[in-house]
Amino acid sequence: MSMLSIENVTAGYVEEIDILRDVSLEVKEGAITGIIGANGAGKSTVLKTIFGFLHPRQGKIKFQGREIQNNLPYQMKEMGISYMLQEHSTFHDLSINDNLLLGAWTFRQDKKRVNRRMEEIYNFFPVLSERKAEKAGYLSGGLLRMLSVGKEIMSEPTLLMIDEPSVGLQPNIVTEIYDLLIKIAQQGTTILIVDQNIMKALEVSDYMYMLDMGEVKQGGPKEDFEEDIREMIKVSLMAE
Amino acid sequence: MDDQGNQLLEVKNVVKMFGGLRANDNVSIQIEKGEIRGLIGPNGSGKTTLINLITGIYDVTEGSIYYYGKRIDGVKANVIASMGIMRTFQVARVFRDMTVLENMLIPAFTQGQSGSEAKTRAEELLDFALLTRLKDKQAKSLSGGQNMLLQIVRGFMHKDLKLYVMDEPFAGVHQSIKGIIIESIKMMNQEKGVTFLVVSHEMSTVRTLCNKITVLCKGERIAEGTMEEVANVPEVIDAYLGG
Amino acid sequence: MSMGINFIYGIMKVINWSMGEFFMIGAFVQYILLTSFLGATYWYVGVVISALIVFFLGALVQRLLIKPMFVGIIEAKMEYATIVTIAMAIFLRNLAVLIGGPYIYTPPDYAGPTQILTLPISGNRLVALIGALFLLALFYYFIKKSWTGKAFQGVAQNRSGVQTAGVNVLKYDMLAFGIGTALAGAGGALLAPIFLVHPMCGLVPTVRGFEIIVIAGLGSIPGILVAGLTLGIAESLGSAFINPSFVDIYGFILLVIILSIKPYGLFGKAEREV
Amino acid sequence: MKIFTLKNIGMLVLLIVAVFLPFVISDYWCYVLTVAFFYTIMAASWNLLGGYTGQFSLGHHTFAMIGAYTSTLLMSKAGAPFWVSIPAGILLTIFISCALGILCLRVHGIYLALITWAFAEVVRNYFRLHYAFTGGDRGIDSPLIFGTMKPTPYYYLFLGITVFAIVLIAIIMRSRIGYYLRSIRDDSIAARSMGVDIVRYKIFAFIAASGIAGMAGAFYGHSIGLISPVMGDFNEMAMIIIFVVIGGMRTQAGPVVGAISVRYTMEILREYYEIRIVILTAIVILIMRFFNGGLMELFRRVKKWIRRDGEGPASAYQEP
Repeated sequence: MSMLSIENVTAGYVEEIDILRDVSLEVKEGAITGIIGANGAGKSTVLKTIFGFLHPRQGKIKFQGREIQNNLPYQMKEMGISYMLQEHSTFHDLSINDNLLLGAWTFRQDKKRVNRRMEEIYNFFPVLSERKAEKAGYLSGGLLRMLSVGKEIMSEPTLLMIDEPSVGLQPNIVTEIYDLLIKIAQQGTTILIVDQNIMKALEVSDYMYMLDMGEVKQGGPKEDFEEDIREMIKVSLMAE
Repeated sequence: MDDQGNQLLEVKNVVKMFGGLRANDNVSIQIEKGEIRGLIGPNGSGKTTLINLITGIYDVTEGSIYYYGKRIDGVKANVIASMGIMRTFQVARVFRDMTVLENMLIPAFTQGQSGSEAKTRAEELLDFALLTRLKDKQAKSLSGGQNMLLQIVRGFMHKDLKLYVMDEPFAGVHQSIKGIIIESIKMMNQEKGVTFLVVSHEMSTVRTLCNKITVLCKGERIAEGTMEEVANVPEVIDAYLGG
Repeated sequence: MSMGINFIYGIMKVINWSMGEFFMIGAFVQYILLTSFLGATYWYVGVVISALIVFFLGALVQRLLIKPMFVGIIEAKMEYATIVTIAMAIFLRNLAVLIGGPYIYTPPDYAGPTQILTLPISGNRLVALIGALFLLALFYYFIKKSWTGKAFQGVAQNRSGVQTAGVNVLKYDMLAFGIGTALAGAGGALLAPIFLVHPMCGLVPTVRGFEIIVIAGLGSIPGILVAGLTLGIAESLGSAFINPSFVDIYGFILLVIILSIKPYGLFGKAEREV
Repeated sequence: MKIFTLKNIGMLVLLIVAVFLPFVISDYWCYVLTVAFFYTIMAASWNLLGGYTGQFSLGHHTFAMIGAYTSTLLMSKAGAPFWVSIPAGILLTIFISCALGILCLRVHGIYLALITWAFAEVVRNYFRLHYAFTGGDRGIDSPLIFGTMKPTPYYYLFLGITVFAIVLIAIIMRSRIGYYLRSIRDDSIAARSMGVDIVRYKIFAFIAASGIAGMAGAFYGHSIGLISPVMGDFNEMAMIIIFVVIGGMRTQAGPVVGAISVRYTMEILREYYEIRIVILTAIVILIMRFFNGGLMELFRRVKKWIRRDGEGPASAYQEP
């Protein structure tokens, strides 16, 4: 079952410069899909385009069968898509508690649900519950990343998109974060992950896409990638 | 710093901190006169920061930078420029409300060239870059690739250009423009002996263009050599794998 | 007043130069309400209604003139916003003269002169002080506790982060502008008996307001209280020891001193450039 | 470089017309034009600062006021002659603007506007309140430079200094400094990397523009005979911006066309004081919102349109 499909999307920020060229990819329900590629390949742009920060010039984006390429970010969120930005998506001057609360924005009227979710998130991230009242600005990089994850899964999304979960983190925290992602996936959330950490992405994903210069170079089940990934990197370094 | 020999630029144990983040961690690079040096590395490895340190946009936190054996860290950006170091930016920074020709004249004027001399040179360069047709258009009406090209040839207007630092000169530009950029780099290198430091993601281009490549990862230098050499260093592959 | 300017700046990174005119509108609406409909006893109802009316006006202005900045039609945004709001200020000021004439209207007193302990004090001033404190408290409470307030803080701190939470930022931009101007309007209504009501009555509070936010640093809400107090103290000290006629100058000198030490104000932060 | 271009001839014709104009128009209109010239200088010098350099000063009118008061006070209190008091007024303006410029340089973008604005209001209030020295709200009589109320000599005086100011600004903008100023406005970081000393040229622009304003102010005072704190009213600043925006920001002819045409319209409509300002500001808002080039852009478009229709070039107006 395909939950999200991108069909021949071309997009870019500035006129005449296409960052994505005729990109097509698919996200299967219940699976983890990874997008890898060198920097500048357009990975983050794919996510931005899906979430409506950027509208495609051509092509369609379908989510659960509905065309969404013209929606605005807040409408995406209401449809059940969450997006964890590569840069911080947290609020430095708000407490951890308030940061998470804002994650529940879409169903703020439903007090019971908000409380239930808050509790669940705190159970999920015991570290955060210990420091509830602290301002997010004082957290370390790793905790901040966890807070971002917490804020985005607060809304119980059907699809969670994550941009570079491990960038700039210490190795032991990186492992922790990926374990978390697997846990989230096991609870039934579909995940689309953009990652520079190719090995990690390979470890957790079920399907992979490799992007190069705004085009999909290769895509399919992760087994296709596993064997010759080192060779692929070398080739891409040396390629003409 | 005894025998300088052929050394043009030496970055010595440079550290740059942003708050708690170490953007550059003890980086050392030596560049010789006449080189075309490539600087590669995954996202966030500190390449742009290093450029900003060399060109005086940022101040170093620790370490030092020498140019012709003279210490230049802490020197103001405009003074560094007048010493013969030009640079380009990742996203082309052109003077949007000025015409293409006027854009070209700025570095020539700051270096005290006469108007007519500068104009002749500018026209020559624009001709080379196939931008003559657009010379009286405002820069904001150009496409992204044309602006990148303009930004690059603008730096060549410096009459005493010694070192040209380029940040992602090929990002998002069309194949044909890329060709012109490469050609201009080669020409300036051979004819005027300009030294280049080129940051780029595009391995293939870097490989054909540069004699020597430095790889940065997480703010540290992890390898240096020809593309063939660095591609065979396991750490480099690991860096790109993210390990 | 500063609260309003800073709030709008915090959310949208825009300075609204026509704040003083919204203040003036608030004062005018209050005057009309009190003299023709409500009567002096219900002045507090008047304040609320004035604030509401100014809120809608402000939101409308934002919708028509400021919003296009964010949808990307306009280049040189700061320049645009500055010119448009300045033109707006002059426009409103002269519109007021056109409608009301250059006269000074004196609204009825809100309260008679009273005494605190042995200190005689004008009732109007007392009312204004309490009213302002009340407004501040209300605003603070609203920002800190309500969902909408949290969303505003979110927008101010991380625009894209708040969008991934599902907040419609364009709508909140408009609300913010409305609320910011409404604060000015309420201020105008409250202070009407003190500054009196005339087309230029927004001027003095605006100078104060801008000085306070420059001293505090743009975008800093706690800074405003500190800066407001500092400014007040500097002015009264200056008046007491030097010469009371040049109150404004002491404030400006303070501003100059503070800016030469801390270019972004007491609580402002420098932005990273490249 | 051709000297006899259509543009230069057009300017010469305009100048000749301006020289002979007092013979055909009434004294009243002579006076009106003198005032218009004052605003032309103000608008043109502000355009140098706000338009070309991107330093959005809101205290420009204040420098004119400082120039005017300094010169007048020197004459009336210290008995200085014109040739001392007027240069002294200009010098003081330059001195103050230098200090303010250095302070403002430390801050960024919108702070500059805020500080200059606060500065303007404070100075205005000082002149209003220091009654014994400045005459307070009522203002102060300024000795007339030609000792006569007849407007014609003042007309020529202002025509002269207007031409002087405009030529000076044109020279600055055409010189290297002009290039640097524009490059700083467009992208100060890139300008720095190209070797432009941005600190020096920003302060230069601030001082030059303010000095020109101070000069205009000093002469203005001695031409109309009475100066008052109204000169420092924010309305004045807004009018300057209105002239520039309506005329066309960042064009050399824009402020001139804007100031003269708007002043002219305002005189025609002088019975409807508030309405005309309401309308003017509404126009400014519309221009900013929909049509970012002002009158000069309109001329350019009309010209283009006429050319396309094959009726020859429009001769009435020239591009800057």
